[in-house]
Amino acid sequence: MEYRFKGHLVEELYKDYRIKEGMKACMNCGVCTAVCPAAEFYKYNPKNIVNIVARKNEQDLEDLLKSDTIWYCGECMSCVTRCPRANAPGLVIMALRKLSMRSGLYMQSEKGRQQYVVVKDLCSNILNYGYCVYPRTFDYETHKEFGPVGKWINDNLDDLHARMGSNLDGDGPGGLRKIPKESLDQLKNIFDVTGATELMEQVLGDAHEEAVKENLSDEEYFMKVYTENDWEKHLNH
Amino acid sequence: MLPFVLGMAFVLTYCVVGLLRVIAQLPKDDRKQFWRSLVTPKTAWANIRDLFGDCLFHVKIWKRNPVLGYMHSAIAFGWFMIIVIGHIMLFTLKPLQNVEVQGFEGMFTNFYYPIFYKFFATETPVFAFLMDFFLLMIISGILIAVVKKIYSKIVGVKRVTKFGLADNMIRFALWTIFPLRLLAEKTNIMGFWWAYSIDLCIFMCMLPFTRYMHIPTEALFILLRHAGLNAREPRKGYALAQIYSCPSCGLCIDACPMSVNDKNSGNTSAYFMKKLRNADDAEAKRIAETCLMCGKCVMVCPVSIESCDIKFSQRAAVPYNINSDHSYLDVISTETQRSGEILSNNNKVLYFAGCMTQLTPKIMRSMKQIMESAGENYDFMDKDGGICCGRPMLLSGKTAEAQAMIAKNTELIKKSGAKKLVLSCPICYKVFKDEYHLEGIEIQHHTQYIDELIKKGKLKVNKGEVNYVYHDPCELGRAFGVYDEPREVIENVGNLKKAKSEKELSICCGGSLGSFNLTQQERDEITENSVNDLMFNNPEQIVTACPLCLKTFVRKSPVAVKDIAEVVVENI
Amino acid sequence: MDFGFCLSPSSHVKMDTVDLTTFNRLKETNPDINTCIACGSCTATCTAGNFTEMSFRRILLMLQRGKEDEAKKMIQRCMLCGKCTLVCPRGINIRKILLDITR
Amino acid sequence: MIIEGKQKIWADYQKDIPDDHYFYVRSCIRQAFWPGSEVTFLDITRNKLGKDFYENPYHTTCGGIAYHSDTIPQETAMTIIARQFALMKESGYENYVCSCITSFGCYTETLETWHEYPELEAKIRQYLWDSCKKEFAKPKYLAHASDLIYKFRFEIAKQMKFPLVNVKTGKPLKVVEHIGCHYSKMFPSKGFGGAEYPHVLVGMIEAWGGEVVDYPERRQCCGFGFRQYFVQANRGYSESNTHKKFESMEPYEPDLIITNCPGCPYFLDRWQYVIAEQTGKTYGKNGYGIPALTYEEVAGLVMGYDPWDLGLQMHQVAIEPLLEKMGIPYDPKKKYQGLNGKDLGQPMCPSCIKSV
Amino acid sequence: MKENILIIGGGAAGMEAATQLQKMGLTPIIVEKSEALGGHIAQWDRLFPAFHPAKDVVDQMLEQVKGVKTYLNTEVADIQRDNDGFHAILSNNEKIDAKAVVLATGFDVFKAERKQEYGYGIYNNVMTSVELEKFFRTGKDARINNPKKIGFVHCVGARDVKVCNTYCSKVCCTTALKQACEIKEVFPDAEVYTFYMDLRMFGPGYEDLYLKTQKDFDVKCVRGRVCEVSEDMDGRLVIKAEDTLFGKPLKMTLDVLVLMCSMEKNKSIDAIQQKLGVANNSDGFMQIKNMYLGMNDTAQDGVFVAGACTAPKSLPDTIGEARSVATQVFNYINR
Repeated sequence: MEYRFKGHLVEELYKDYRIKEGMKACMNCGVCTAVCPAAEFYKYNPKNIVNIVARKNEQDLEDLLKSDTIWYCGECMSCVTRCPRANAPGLVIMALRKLSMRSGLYMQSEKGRQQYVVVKDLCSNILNYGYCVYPRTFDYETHKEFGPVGKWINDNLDDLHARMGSNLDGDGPGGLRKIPKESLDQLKNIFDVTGATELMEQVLGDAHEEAVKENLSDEEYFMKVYTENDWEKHLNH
Repeated sequence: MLPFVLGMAFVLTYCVVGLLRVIAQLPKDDRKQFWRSLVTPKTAWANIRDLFGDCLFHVKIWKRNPVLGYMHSAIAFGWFMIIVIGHIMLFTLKPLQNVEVQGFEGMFTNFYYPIFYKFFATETPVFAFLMDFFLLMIISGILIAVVKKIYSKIVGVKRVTKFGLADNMIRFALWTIFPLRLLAEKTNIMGFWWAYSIDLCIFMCMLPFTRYMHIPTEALFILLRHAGLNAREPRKGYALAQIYSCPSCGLCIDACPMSVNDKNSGNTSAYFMKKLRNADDAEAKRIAETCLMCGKCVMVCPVSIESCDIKFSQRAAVPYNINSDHSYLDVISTETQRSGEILSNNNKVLYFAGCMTQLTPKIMRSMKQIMESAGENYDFMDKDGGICCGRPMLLSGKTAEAQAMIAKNTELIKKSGAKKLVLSCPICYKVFKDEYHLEGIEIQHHTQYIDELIKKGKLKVNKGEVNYVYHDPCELGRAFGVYDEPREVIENVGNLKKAKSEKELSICCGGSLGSFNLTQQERDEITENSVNDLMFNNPEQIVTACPLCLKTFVRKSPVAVKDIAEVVVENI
Repeated sequence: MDFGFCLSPSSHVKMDTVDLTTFNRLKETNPDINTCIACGSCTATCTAGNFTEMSFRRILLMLQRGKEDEAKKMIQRCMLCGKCTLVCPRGINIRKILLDITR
Repeated sequence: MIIEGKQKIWADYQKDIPDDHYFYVRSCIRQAFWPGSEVTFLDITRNKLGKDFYENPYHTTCGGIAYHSDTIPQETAMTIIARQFALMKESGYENYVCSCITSFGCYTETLETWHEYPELEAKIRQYLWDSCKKEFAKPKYLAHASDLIYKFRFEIAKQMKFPLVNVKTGKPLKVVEHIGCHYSKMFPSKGFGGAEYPHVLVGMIEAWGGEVVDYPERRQCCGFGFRQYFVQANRGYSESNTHKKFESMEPYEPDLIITNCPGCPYFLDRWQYVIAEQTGKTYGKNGYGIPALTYEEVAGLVMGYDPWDLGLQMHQVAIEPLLEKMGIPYDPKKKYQGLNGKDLGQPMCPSCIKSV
Repeated sequence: MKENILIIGGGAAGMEAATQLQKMGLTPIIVEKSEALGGHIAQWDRLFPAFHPAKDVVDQMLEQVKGVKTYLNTEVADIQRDNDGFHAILSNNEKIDAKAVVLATGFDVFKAERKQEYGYGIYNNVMTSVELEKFFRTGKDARINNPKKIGFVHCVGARDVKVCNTYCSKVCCTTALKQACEIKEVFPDAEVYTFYMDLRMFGPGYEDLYLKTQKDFDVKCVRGRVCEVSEDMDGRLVIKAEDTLFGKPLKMTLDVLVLMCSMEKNKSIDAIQQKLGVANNSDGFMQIKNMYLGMNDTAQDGVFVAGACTAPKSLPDTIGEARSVATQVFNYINR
């Protein structure tokens, strides 16, 4: 897939405040990698990412944005604490991910394509309910780790939240209350004004296009991306 | 007479068994080739020539060192003549003197009669003179040997082989045979005759277990060698014949560049052969892997033992736990053709710089300039790094692995459509010449190529004032006898001074890929020695024709070291 | 129950349990092996490295970090051309070590 | 372990926050998974301690989870935050407290970034005006809800009924503290005790009679990893991180894990179940797990709240062994009941880890 | 002509400057706040690169400085300047008039507890390089109990924005390797690791020391900064770092961890320094006039500096500077 972004990737990346904040000079000491949970369980090394970004080479950056690599980070920000040069590899990753999505390059990696799942779930939750996480959208079948208790909670959602004192879908204050329409409208406006809507629509559009190409329905494509896992390839032996 | 007969019987049996064993161990094809060579007139003549020339007259030692040559041929030829004359006397005088014995006993007496001739009969004066003459000749040889043993430098030998007890004993036995015979003949005292006979017995019984086994084996070895065989296993067949043919004379010790450090003179071929003979596998392996493979020991060997080949087979005999995997080479050509800009058909000359030349880019640059000045239609095969020629792999005894590279390079070269392949590295040159099958493509080392360009008038050079000395790279000089072309090239561009040791006697630079074990310090010692040898006539620059020699000499040379191509470029 | 995922192995080099048998064996015959300063000259000049990941510096590290299998796999790429030995600033006899690893 | 060394650091990292009059914002995850915790927090602060914690019904998510899942741009997240600040201003508050650690990290990051790049603040101000016609004021004080429980820990201790002590042995319970990564890892000075030896939970444990367990992987992330959990294919990462922590804490035989991030107790709880299902291993005694509770739940327990009012039945790891150790009375029948004793049935029993 | 020169600090720089000034016919006066001359170097056991006993050097310097008027346990409490020169009041209320002042106040060792993730002062078996040196001198340290695995962490408090020290402390690399060899001499069976980022072997014989460390002492140098230390059940230390040359995170358990603490400017002189009008540079050390030709000069005439008060320095550097400051002072007095 050719990518939609026509500008200069390096230049664009360096406009991001998270690069300004998180990208000073690296001395390759490796503390970020040593503490990084993703470096332990994925083929991932934050130090290398910082080095590629610091190199400001268009081709290297493009390769990076196309790769699975930038999607391994869990954004725990442990790296930020210890860097002796006050870099923030975690923030650098966030800027890279944004550019990868904007440019469309994220569609070229397995882990990048997963953004469809995350965008679809989280953005619709925010816009529909005003929350990132909303319990009525929980599906036990795709979240077996909820465990028997989680399934029981799902099955008795209204009763349990009433029991616990939540104001589930109610008016006024309280946990899980219904967010008033004007607030939801404001969130939608914020999305429109700040570029979130555009980004979301791009991701949903890319996914739809890909689904059509693969002869899948959007739902089938969603499940494919949600479960597809070339496990060995991502490990860091 | 009994001791002699026993000894003789033993040694003959041993030799026959040994002969059969060697022949049995030969691979089937080799054996066939051997039989055929015996009846082929050309090889048969060579056999006869060398049997006399080498075994009796030791022509090669004569060439190397006349004193030693005399010593060896005096003993060998003298003894041979005594035996021959003894037999002539037997057949000419026996009937006259009525000492005929019939039947089985007769055969037996014919056998020992000549050896103890004087004990049984008297000679005619002519024969007596001849016998005494050769006996004295032998004794003169032995005298030299004794002197050499006591003080080797008198006869021009710095280092001699150090022997064990058995070798020393048999040597003493050999030395005493002829004085005893002389004494016995002149005094005719029974005791001396017995001593003579027992001495002969001792000599012959010990023979198979000592270096003197080379006396009978060498004859077989000459035959095998002329059959054109190669050693394929370090301890069997042809190699076995060579092992037993090594007289441990020690000529290779002084020749070996490693001997510059006394500690390393134990790593020379004489000892290698000895370790093989004594089945000391660990040491044989170590020495084989320490050797620089410069081939000088082969060059000086009076018996022409191909010790480098045996070392090769020794290296190949070491088992590897990891097999090489060069499958990535396949991808290279088909996908990227990284190893060169593959040529269109009208290009005639393909230049392969090789790995080592990649480390000396000025050679590459010079070659480019030379080819351009000569208006050659050329191209580089490995401008951005190529595939190794395979020689180092071969040197490590990994023949099959080397073939992977050879095949890939062959494919690339053939695809190029070039008519000529020029190499600036003798290491590559050696393997391209020996192992590659590039029919229709002329393979030249750049010394030959430049020489040809100058001779054809394509390349115009000026004669400068600089005094050069030329170092012969082992894999160009000794391996292929390319001695004259580089010298002619240099004489075209400057003055050529002589080194102390030249051509086939040139001393390895010390950098050879042949050795695995030598430390940098040990290599440096060799290099220093080699540089000193080159500096004999105070040249202003050292010229070589091998990137590895160049890199090696630069470390230790007091004057500039250059590749022949650079020197030529400086004088275009 | 199939959850659709499972535990991933840790990539940490666990120095407490790393097996150094091969490295120590090599060290006995090649004491120079300790003196590598990881300058990368061997890797930069490597003929096989031009086409593959081959890097002697990394092979040494692999052996010290318990990745002997990886090291042996990488060695398969080597063409034994010896350039690495020539360029090593510490004079390590690399070709010898490479051969020693293979047997 | 030299405790004086830690005490010195704790003394150095004390942040100045008021103890009253807060604009309270909820956590998406906490209200969804641990609804009893926020209820308990407000009950303790408002009713037991008599403080003013105001909740504005118009506040929404801060967008932090979406931001850290890289689904919305930084500007979007900042504008949502600016809107929350505007609501605070409109409600007449200056002190801002959030229930979520991801939110706390986002608020801190936003304020620090604005401080560094005022032009970005101006841009966000414009975005907020364009989208919501609102104007915001930055809070005077920013706190996480656990900061306040930390601050009130001694007052809570005064009302304590069940200290963190094993009633059978009389020995303090061994408690593992787990700090949410975004609490102080990005800005160490913003957390009580800093980034390396945070005191926020340790202070509670000590004040309530427990013994703190410091184990090698203490500082490690629970493994949430945002997109690493939301996509099923990535969950092995999340599970592996929790697994690493439990392997490291196991030899210390902790009785309880206390957390200040809403997500961590969920993962530390549920991954124990998954690990048990997949490997057969459990980390508590007798086939039980180690309960991973929120600080509100622990505060509620020590103050004598009914475990089922706190919502401890919503944990997969059985809580009963802990209640028994602490001597807290409970009615097993009520565990799975709704309002007014409504029978809600019972969860299935997992095949490995004990649930009752 | 006898002129008083006030030298603040009786370490290597102060002692050597005094010795030279006295030879030049001037009257140096040393004011030393501690109870003995010698400074940090007197606490050291052996010196890199050749393992020379520090005591030898200190004793020689003490011998040479014998005739110099010295105040021990004394600080400069106040100092004024007028046209006659400097007038100092010492903490013992004595007054000293001097024509010139030499600041030779040296350095403080970085407080290792500031680098919290290394757990100095929290985990029992974490110690500093200074404490290890003391162990070499006295043979006593409760933390060192026949250790099997020992680690050294370079750049503790140096090259680190997080502790506000961005400079390299110069001598720690060489010291670490020296100490690694020494600990290996004491415990030959122990495994010794150093965690470095760059090994800055800048002086004569230092690279040889590095080679020796690798070859003869089998010290394992790992390139990577230790990122965190924690304690396990047995009180051993679990450290994490990235083996950056290998590109993988690395974890190991150690019995003792030694922190190579950097040099920071000795801040006890700050008040006097301010009175003299000598500023600090961005690293917090005293500002010199010129890095190449004015390394002993400050912005103030008559106020000179020598040794580690202007930057981290090795002993030979310091002695060289002490000698050069003497020349500068001499020229100043005879201007």
